[in-house]
Amino acid sequence: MNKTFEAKDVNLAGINSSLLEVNIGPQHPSTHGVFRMNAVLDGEVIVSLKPVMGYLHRNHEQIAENMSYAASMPYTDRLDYFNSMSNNLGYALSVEKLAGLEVPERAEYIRVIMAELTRLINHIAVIGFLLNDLGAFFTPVLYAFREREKILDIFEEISGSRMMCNYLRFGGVKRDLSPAILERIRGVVTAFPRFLDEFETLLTKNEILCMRCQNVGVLSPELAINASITGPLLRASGVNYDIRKVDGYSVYPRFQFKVPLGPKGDVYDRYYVRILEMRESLKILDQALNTIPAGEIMSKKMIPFLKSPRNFKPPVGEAYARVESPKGELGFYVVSDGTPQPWRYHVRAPSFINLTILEDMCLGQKVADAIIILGSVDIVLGEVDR
Amino acid sequence: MEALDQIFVSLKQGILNAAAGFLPAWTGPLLSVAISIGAIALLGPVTMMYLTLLERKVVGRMQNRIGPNRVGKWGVLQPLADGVKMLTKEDIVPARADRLLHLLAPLLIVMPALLVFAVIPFGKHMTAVDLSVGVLYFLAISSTTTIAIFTAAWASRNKYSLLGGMRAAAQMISYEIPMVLSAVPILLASQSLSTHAIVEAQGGFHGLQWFIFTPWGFVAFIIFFLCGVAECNRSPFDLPEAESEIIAGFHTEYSGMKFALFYMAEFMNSFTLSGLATTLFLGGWQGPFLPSWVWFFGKTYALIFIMLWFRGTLPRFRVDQMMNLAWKLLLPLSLVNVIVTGFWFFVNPPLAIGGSIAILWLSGWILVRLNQSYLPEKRTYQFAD
Amino acid sequence: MMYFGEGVVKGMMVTLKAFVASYFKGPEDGGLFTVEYPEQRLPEKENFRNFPFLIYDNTPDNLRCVACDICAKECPPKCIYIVREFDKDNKPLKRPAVFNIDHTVCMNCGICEEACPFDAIYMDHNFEIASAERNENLLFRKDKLLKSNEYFHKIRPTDATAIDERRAAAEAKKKAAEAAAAQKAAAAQAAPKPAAPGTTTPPAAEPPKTV
Amino acid sequence: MDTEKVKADLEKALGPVALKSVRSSLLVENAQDLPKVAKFLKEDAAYRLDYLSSVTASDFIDYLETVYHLYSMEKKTGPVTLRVRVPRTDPKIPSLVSLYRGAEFQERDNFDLFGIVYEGHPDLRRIMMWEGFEGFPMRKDYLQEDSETLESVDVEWLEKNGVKVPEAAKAKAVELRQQGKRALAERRVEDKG
Repeated sequence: MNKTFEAKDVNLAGINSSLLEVNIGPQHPSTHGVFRMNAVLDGEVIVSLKPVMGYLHRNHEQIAENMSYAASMPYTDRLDYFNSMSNNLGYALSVEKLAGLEVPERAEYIRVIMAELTRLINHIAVIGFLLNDLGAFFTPVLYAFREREKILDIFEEISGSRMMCNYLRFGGVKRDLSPAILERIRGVVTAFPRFLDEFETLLTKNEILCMRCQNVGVLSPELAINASITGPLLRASGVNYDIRKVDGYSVYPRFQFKVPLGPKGDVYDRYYVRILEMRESLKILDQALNTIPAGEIMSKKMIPFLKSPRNFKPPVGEAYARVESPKGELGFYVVSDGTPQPWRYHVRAPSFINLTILEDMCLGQKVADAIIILGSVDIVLGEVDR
Repeated sequence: MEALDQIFVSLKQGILNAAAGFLPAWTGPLLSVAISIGAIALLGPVTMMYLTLLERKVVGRMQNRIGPNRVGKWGVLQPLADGVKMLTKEDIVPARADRLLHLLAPLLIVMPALLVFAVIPFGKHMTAVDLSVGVLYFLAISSTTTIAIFTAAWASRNKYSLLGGMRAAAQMISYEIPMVLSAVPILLASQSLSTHAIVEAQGGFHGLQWFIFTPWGFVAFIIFFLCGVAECNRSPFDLPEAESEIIAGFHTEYSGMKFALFYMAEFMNSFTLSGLATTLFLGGWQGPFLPSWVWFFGKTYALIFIMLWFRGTLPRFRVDQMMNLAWKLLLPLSLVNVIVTGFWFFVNPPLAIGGSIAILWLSGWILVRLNQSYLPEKRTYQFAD
Repeated sequence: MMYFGEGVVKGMMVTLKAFVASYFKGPEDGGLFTVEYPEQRLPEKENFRNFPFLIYDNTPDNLRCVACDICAKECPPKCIYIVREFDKDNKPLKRPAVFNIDHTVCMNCGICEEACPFDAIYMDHNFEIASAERNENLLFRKDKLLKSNEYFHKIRPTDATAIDERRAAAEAKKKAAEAAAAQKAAAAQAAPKPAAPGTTTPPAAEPPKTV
Repeated sequence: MDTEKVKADLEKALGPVALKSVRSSLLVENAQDLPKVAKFLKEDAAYRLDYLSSVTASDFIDYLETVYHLYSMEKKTGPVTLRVRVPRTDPKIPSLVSLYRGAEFQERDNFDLFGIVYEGHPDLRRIMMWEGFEGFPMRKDYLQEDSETLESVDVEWLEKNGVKVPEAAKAKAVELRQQGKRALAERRVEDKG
């Protein structure tokens, strides 16, 4: 066990040293956005840590209630602005479930390809930022962003914008993939493993990274399940729960891929599970690119509504659809009252709920550890504050 | 070759002779001292400015980007632009800060950084002050930076700088001891504290008999260089100014020219420490053909490149790991190294080489085993369906 | 993992390789790939969408927009403001007198392009519209928004040609229908008697939808 | 998981529990026995619903509602949706934090935006809004503060900082203070499309 300095060993009764209360954030280089942690420090060791959020709260849910269904699709890009395509996928699935729409085969394959490409972007960016918090001066981030550029170029080619894609529509996708684009995606997918190997030689066996990350911020499986933790954080603690396997939404059951599980659930496992997940995503992308069928990309019922989204009135009722976004379970709960505007629209944000046990993981650790534990939880404030 | 080698010395001599013509005799030594001081006062800040540019270029190239190239041809004027920016930036002093100490700290940190240039042998006969206790002077002066850093941390009355100051005090003191102890074998080998004599002692095989090629010299070089990196708070040990954890550590509340002074001190320290490491281990200005100062600056900049390379690659230690590395690994290893040097000189060669390598290897292996709990663990990851 | 520092050294070899590659290798295999923006530019992608613009055919006042206000209703952040034009004896015309798009509110999502039934509004490629003053310079009025069809062909060739073909086909169909209607009216007017009550006149051609 | 079978099991196990199935979910009529139902579903061998995916509140004009989506990570079985309805005037629902740690932030979020008080929640504070914020933004009858008209507090503050406030605005502020009203924007009638 990596012996960390426990405050209990030394008897501090004699010295009347008071605890140092520090506000880490909301303006701080490594809180990944406007997020504040009220930390009470005993020397370097954290005694208590209260997260404070809400600085980026736009009340996305109330905006969605005053707009038509299709009009809030571009707003879902801005929830977790690192993977706009999987946010779109979650919202599209929930409205399709509500309105009982069928999505043609080719559109389903395109959606899976886009979701997996977004997973690649998110995971390398997260690892890059984690190394930034660890002190590696921007080198891993810039290697990661070099690969991310190639994928963002493809998104720009297809959807028109690099990060705010707004590419999915209810019942299909906005634009078809030309063979040239499919070739370019295949090029990126075949080049990616070579980059991953180079990234691993730079990081995985690096002694300083291992010393800093192993046995830090350990999360037990029971606490993870009880605290509704999902995504790489949960799988790093050894719980086998991946919504692509459990729900089998879209056409995921047709692809063979594995779910990596970590033995200990500390920061190192979260880092390495994300790298293994990227390799699994590459397998899915390979199979999807090989077996993508031809056909149209929009369900017949929805074509008239492309021209006038305001007239799309789903039947009365409610639907809750969830997607395995790179950060965890991203759920959309939509209640319809028959009018073109949803009655209630709620986003189950994985980053928001994964922060519940931030304090439990940070107690007893050092300030430097709290920063990398927050980095390994991988929050994006657009999604936390909605 | 000799003329080129002594070009600076003859230049100074020329100036002195020219000035002697119309100046009274007693001004001679004063003028020579003034010229040396002028050279150092010019060399220090200019090296610092171009080290910042070198760092941004080298680390940039390691990250597949170009680095500054807008100001001047290859960003050559970038340091001037930075300097002007630093001068024109508003100098904010926090309301409840201790104003006097807040002003004093940057001065306290730049003075030792400049004083230390005096004993560095830039080339043959090119040591500003050839002190007989050069190395002792160097180590003594460079250890006063700890006080300056802690003054800066305490004066700016900011929680983050307080944390940074505590870390700086802990780090620099605990890395001072292995650094000094790793210099001891060199002093034993060259029987003198004067940097000039040390470089002379490495003159064999027409300038290639450096101390680093001996087993104890190599181990001492590694320890000395790691401690040197820790002394000037550079990459794997840059905890006092860890920007991702405690914003900018001890110089959080500094801006404008005061911040530039901290920056200058850090880079000048890294230059002088590389200079001293070159003098002690890589034979200073000793080298086969090229002029002596070319050899010195070449080796020093090679060591500086390694420091930049650290900065471009390695993440940072945590406080307790950094302390553990110093007290439980580097210090015992440097003690064993001193003993091995003694063993090396009092035993005839074949046994000396084999024996010292064996002892050093064994002690290194034992120390790493003792710190087993800090070594990376092996992890196996299952793949569930 | 034999030695203590092996992982660190291997990692540093990676950065050294990148450092050396940046001097000798091309952008594809690990070298420098920086595009120095103002001097060099990345090739523009056809589907890139930035702020919307209005299209006119050959003269600015022959614009396609008929002020039907669909895009203003569809726009999620409500950044389009349209006022219809009235002629002298205030009969409404099929032209906008005022057409403002507030570029500080618009998030270039492209929904107005999808919703416009008259192919009047499309997403532009010009992103260099930064200005010192926010209220006046970034509120694009009608004149600033209007751009020619040729410009549309220049920035988005495939889309532009596809749209022109569709419009031309619709035009042709409309002319054919008018010609048929005119010709039928002439025939009906020339020979009214033979129209026996039994034969129901063929259902009038379906009025040409202007979609 | 079809709600009839779940309803039957619950009634068999817990006896007098008023349950009604609403669309595809289970309405717990009386809010107080929500913890009992949740505890049973969590511990019972047949269900093992150990994962509370989301806690969502919504405002249906004449009552406030909270919807719980429960899954089982162990048996990887689908959602069992529980629903609790409380009157608008005094919305009190027993908190599930003692059973599911994951509900902690979500219940605070619902309290902050809807005003539903979750009894037994260890630290029920506003999570999105700042402490001094009044009102519950997500309720259907929430009126935003009208930023154009100045209140007396604003007028004083502006004058203290040397800003000349026009007479009309000052008169409006004084009139508002006499009526004891806040400057609220009327709800812009959104055309229902």
